Amino acid sequence: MLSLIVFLPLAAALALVALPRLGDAPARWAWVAVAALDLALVSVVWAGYEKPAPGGLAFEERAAWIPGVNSSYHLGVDGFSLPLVAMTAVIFLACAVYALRERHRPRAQAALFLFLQSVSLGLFVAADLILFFVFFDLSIVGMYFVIAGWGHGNRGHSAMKFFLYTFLGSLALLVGFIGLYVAAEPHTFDMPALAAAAPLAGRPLAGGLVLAAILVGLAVKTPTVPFHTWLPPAHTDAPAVGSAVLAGVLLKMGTYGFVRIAMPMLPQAWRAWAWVVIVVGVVSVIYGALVALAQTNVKRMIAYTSVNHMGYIALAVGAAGLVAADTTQARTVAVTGAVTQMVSHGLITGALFLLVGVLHDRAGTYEMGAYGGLAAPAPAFATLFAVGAFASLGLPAFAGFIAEFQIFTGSVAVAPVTAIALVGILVTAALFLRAVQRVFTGKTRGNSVGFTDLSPSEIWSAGPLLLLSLVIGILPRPLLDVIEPASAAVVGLVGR
Amino acid sequence: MITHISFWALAVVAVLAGAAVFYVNSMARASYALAVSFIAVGVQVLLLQQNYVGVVTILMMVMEMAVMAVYMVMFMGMNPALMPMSMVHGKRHALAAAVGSFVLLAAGAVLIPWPARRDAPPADLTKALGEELMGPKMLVMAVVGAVMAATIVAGVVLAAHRTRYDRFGDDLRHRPAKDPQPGGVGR
Amino acid sequence: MSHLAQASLWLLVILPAAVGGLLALARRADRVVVPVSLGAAALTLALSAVAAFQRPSVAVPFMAGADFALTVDGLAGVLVPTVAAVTPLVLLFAAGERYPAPARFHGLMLLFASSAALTATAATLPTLLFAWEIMGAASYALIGFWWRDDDRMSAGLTAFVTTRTADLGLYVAAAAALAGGGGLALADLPGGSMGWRHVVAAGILVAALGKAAQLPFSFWLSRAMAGPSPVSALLHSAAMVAMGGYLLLRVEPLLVSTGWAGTVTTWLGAATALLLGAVAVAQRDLKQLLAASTAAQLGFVVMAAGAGTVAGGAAHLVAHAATKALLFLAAGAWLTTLGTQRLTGLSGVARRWPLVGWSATVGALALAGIAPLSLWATKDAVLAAALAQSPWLYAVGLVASALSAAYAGKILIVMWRRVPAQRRAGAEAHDEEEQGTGAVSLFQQLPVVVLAVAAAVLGVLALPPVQGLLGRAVATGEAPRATPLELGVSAAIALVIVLVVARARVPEPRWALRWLGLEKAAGLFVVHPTLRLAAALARFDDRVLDRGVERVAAATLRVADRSGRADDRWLDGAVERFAGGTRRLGQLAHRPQTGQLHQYYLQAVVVVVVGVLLLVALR
Amino acid sequence: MGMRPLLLLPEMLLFVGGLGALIGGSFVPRQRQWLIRVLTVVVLVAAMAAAAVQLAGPAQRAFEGTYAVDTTTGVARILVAFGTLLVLALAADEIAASARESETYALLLFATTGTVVLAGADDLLVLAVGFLLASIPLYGLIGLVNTANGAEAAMKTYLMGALFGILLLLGVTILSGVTGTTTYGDLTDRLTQAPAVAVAAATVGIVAGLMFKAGGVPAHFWVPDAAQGAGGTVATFLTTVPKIGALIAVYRFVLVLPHTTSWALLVAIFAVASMTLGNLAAYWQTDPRRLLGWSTVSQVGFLLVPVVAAGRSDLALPSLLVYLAGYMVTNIAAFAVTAALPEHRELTAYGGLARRRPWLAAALLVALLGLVGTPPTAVFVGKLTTATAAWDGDYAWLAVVVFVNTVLSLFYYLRWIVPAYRHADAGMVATEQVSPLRWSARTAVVAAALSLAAGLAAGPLWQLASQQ
Amino acid sequence: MTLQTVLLVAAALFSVGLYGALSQQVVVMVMMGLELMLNGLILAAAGFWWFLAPDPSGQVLLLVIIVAMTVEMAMGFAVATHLHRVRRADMTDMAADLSG
Repeated sequence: MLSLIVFLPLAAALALVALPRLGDAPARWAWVAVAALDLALVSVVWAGYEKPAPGGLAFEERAAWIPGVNSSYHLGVDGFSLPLVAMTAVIFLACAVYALRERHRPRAQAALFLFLQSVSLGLFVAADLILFFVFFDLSIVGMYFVIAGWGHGNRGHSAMKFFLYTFLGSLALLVGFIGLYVAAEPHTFDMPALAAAAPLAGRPLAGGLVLAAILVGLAVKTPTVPFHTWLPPAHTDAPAVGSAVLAGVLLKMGTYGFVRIAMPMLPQAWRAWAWVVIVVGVVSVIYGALVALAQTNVKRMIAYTSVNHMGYIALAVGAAGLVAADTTQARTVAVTGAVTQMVSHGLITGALFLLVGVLHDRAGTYEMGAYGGLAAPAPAFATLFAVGAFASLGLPAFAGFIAEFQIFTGSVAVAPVTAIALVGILVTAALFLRAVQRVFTGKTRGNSVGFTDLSPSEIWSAGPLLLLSLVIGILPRPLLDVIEPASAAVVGLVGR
Repeated sequence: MITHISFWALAVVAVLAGAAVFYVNSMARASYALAVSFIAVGVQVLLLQQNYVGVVTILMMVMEMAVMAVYMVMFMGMNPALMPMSMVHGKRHALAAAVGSFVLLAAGAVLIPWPARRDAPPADLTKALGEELMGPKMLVMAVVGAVMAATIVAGVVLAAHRTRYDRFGDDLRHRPAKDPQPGGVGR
Repeated sequence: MSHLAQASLWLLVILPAAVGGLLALARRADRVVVPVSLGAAALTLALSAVAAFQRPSVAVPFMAGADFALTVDGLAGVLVPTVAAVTPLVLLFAAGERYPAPARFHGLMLLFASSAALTATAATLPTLLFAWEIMGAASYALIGFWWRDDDRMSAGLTAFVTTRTADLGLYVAAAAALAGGGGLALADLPGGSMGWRHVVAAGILVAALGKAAQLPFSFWLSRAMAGPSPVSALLHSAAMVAMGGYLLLRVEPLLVSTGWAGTVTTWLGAATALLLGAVAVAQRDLKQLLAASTAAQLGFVVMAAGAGTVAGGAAHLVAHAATKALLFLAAGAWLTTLGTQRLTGLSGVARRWPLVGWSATVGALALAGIAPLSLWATKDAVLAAALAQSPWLYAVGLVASALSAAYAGKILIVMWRRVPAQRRAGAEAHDEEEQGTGAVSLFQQLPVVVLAVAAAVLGVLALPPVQGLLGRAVATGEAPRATPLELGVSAAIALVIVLVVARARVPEPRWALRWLGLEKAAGLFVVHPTLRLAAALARFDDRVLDRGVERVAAATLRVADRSGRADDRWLDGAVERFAGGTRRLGQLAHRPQTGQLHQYYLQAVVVVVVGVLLLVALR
Repeated sequence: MGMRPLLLLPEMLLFVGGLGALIGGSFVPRQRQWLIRVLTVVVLVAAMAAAAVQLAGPAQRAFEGTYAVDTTTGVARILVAFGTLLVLALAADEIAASARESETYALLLFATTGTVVLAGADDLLVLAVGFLLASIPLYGLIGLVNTANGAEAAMKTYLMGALFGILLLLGVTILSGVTGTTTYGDLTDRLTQAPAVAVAAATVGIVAGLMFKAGGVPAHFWVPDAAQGAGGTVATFLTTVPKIGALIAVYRFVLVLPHTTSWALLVAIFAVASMTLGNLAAYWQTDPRRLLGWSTVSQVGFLLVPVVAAGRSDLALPSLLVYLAGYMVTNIAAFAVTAALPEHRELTAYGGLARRRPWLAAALLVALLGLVGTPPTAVFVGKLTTATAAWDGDYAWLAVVVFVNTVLSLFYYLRWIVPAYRHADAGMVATEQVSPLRWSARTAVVAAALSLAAGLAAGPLWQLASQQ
Repeated sequence: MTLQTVLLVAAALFSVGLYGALSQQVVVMVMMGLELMLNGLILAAAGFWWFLAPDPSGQVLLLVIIVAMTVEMAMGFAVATHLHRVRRADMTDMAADLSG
């Protein structure tokens, strides 16, 4: 089942490539259909999901791949991966709908995104480090071509920077993986086995070095300060759908690695270095928010808020490493919040990037100063953007609140000093409201004059994402019921 | 005693002749000097009780130097006797490297605690060599044969710029061969 | 506890939220909007009545360790109907004004009211924070309702960001509650471990002070006047500012349990009542005056919470809600008709529109603390508790109530001032803020009258026998009651001050006129440094942090440039700047490959010799 | 122990096939030399089949223990023959119907034989003659293009080969002198008592000599020159096939050495120097073949990594073989692209290739990203497992160096990919008419696909490589 | 005549040859240098054989060295001829286009 979910888009992509005579419109609709079908399959999995035994996985699939190094084709979902898989499927469907109006090489674009979808889904269900890495690296390649092929502005440069930087990170990650493999007895790349074995326990130096390699790799992809500088140019020059996928899905690969790999497999080192992660998280939160506040380019601003939002996750998972006697519940809450934040940020920021893409599509610029009073000609756009902005700044009734509330209560309860990160949500509020004010309110002027409001495909791509975020914000239980057991399990593992 | 004296004499000849290769100012003389050096070493090998190899060395080298002389006259168009020659580069570096490597090699030769002799030489060395070649080292000799064949092919391919198609036409039916200087094989 | 009651509690929150959300997003609902919204509000009122009597509690699982729980206890039983009652009145009034996009307006108002009701009934910290922040966001949208004015949008932004700053206290409180192990339910907070309990109390206190516009957060309330008058009426009376005071009343046991929080709260409330009273006295704009008075009056509520008289505080809150809603609606009515809200422009308005005028007079007298109107009694209930705590506190409270008499008197004088006939034309032609309509509609008059009645009689809440009932309903402990002497003294002071104000000119010091310079200070010490820091960090990010990466990438791409691609010209600049180490290394790597064979030989020999030496050395 | 010459059937087939090509070529008209090509293909396929049959059997030794016929040799035979087969496809475009076509095939088969002998050598003397047999045809092959650069490249290759051949023989002489034997089996026993300094000197000599065949530091100088100067077919061959034999020979040789010699460090240093120098030097190249030449130098560095772990990690040998297999097809794919577009001697000429020739561009993409080590190509599996082997063999720093160098290498590969995938712009119209050569283009696509497939099917490959 | 003295002479021959290989410009002269190095090698191999291990396989080694010398020389002549014909050059310095 999982294999079908993962490789269905890839098969469709190959079919699209192999049919050069296919018209543009059929290609676009084929993309939508495949993405919808994949989402339906994910729903089936969700419906049939039953909490696996601790350390186990549901819907497990396993086949030998490179038996010599104990690396297998091993798939499975648990409370961490299932929400992300679902989110990935949703975002890619939204992108497919959004791209219904694409005029520039739609067939190739559809194929590329379907490829990316396969890779992303594969990463989240991978239960083997090498398989994980394969998908991790391929996502970089795919995104490179998205930016270089469909971007604008200084896209070659941005794409190259993205590629080099994240590739460097991926290799650091690989070094860490090899360290884990070598330390494990018997040698293996299998994730559940490694989590169960916790290699390198009792070897603080080696454990610290391996963790450092993994952390650097994940931090680049996440990204956290100071490894984030590839993110703003990549977003600024990427197409709207590319940005949505990049922010919505690809960034999660880094944060997912924290809870999937770093924490359960290196508990001792994680505990020893938890403060470093916390500091990086807090700095990312505040720094990302402040730098975002200073931006005049809407898309760049949203990109920096991603740094901020990912900082919350780093903060929470770092706090989960501060093991003390009676904080188990708080740490579990923090980890649950972190995973919720991954889903929430994917939905909300994905929607925001899709919406912001409209600016470039209509007027060719993201500069706030070029707009003003846009709410008059484009009320639907203004409404959706405002909703997205409030969702992103962590307003209750949206998923972001659920995530951030848990992150903060959990983290501050464990480490009170992390309360300074609360400044982040304040600055985020200010910057989003400022952006709304500059672009949408006031006198209608500049590029706003004659601005066409959202088309149905744009509404029906970003809208459902926000709606889903709203649903999660009001009724979080179905999601949290899935995540919480996994969080408790990982907190237990870290506490070993 | 006599072996000692002759060894040292030959050693001096070999090294001096070797040095002369790069000292004399004509390529022909250089090849003669090289031949002398080889012959001296060949005789030394004979002194070391290896008749077959020593003789082979001497014969091979004499032949080779003859070839070299012919080669230089015929192909390079050089007058072996008269061509003054001082074509060196990076002399100082070369000298330093040579001296350095000599010091290292000599130090190794003198200082290394060489093991004791394992066992006595076979009574009939040449026969033993033959048996070795036809026995355990057969593969070596077989490959040497292949090396020879490959050398001939590669050498011809490189050295001869005219091919059979130049001589006999693309369909190999042209008779007689179109050679710049008539005569030779294929007539 | 019947299912009906539980359903009504859910509906109480969900119905206005759902209707409001739909209306706010609906595109073409302008025709049906008024009946729909009024119907929803009325239904909510009915539901609130059911809930107030049945006292239901409901909960669904929400986040780990904390349910989404609503409960109507005695205190909420008083507050929820107040909110539910003020809302339809304000909406009715708004129906009489002609705004663009009425659907959005009514929708947001309903959302606002719903979040207030949810705040009032919230039983756990996450639920509270949930409602609390939505309330803030709704207020932002409402204050900035006329979005074409940048100034109003900025006002909304200020309100939202300022109150959210204070809201961070609730996040901290929630974290501390989680760490304290006592649970996240509001009722359980006093049971948490001692160290964390202090943090919880401090966090909640900060959050409440922010929403209640107490010092030092008061300035946002001044900016919030940029919104439409009905918004102000709801925001000041029942929905947002009141909720700040309400929260403190609700967690009064927690404040008491810490030992210090009660005292601090009391004094902060007293200071606000005093200073913002002075600010109100100095204002020349009716809405600004009313805004400052709100902060000052909420100061009494906060005092009540700190001093331990939940009943008195609740009574004051309810009475103040009626009074302030009334006055704002009156101000709104005059703003619509005359186009101004400056006091000088309102001379003699009570004479021109007597119904509204008399109603407003009742409100102003109540605000002044004139016996036997509502605020007189309720305020004294608070002051009695203050006296029990400290005579100094009582003294401050008395001065503050004198100030309230002064500013209420200021309004009264203006309203009833006779305007000479020759100046009347000039007075009517103000039209500063907006074009006046010159008439007050029936929709506008009806709510004003109803509220005037309420403002007059709600004092019973603080007087026997109702006082006892209320006290038993809302609080566990007995609070000191105001003695007749105290009641008489305060009534006398109020009367004297009003009369003095009528005769003498009120001083309007600049510090008070400008709201103590609070906003300027916030701008100077918080906002501008933050913005400057942000800009500096952004530059740092682009120029320093990015540079290292840029160097490597640019050096790579330089080669493509070198080989003659004109379209890569953008690289040139980057390359000039970042021709770094990699480039040099790359060139260095070429150096051995000279093309000269003897140099290859030499290098190879050297490497081999070094290799031998290395192996020999490492033997 | 015995002769058992039949165990060397693949080698015999190859050599006799070479002779047959040579002799047969004398009798066919110039336009019909494709017959010889067919003959060569048949020979190669037959050799592969014979090797495959023997691979199924147990490990054995032929010719009195001087030649190992085990899994490693079997895999090497198949790889070498298959690589040559792919190279022949390039020849079908480049040298078809040229005057020296059949001689080229003969020399290719001789060199292939020599490479296989190197891989199977279990005796120092066989190693030495295998070295000669693998080297000498190459000098001729490089000089086959009658260009100035070709002649220069042949001269440099020859002189480097001669010098390092002497170093190899020096090492062999010393080892044989101090032990009195040349077979690996006896050497393993006797070297422990031998004077360590002599063993160290001999080790350096032999490893350096084999580095000439592998094309790594310190004998790498000829590689970029030959890659640039020789024809496409030959460049592909000599940067791919001989490495297989040379690296396996190094692997077999270091296993003989006693632990008193820190040979692992020596090999590690050569590895690091090769990969770093190769990567950095590739940085500024504008000629795609020369760039690839330097890239192969760096790849030799990567390929030496599992040798470092020889004897210390079970992964060492299988990872070396898997990497060799992956490297072979990937490198051939990259060279085949350049062979398909012989006029494109500048990187810039590849601008807009993706639009004009999507399949060729895709092959280039897969090949170059594969050389970087991007999953799921075979080189990725190789790089991963070799680095793992090094770490497992207590050379963790080498694993880190491998990945740092991988990042370094990404730069110049991207420099080639980027223009190929850039949108068409002005100035590319001129090159648009050039149509790629058919056989080379097909080879490129097939080899790239194989590279992908080998990565995905790494499991069976691994199992094959690690069977005892 | 001991092993050490034989090896010393061999080392001298080898080093002289190395000097020639490094310093000569003409291809054929470089080849002579290489020959001289092999000459030293022959002497060393013969010395090793006699003094350390008079085993028949040592004689095979000597034959291999001689073969190597011969075939390398043959190839050298071919390469030199080829270079001379294609480039009109007989010195290594004159063939230094390929660099970097």
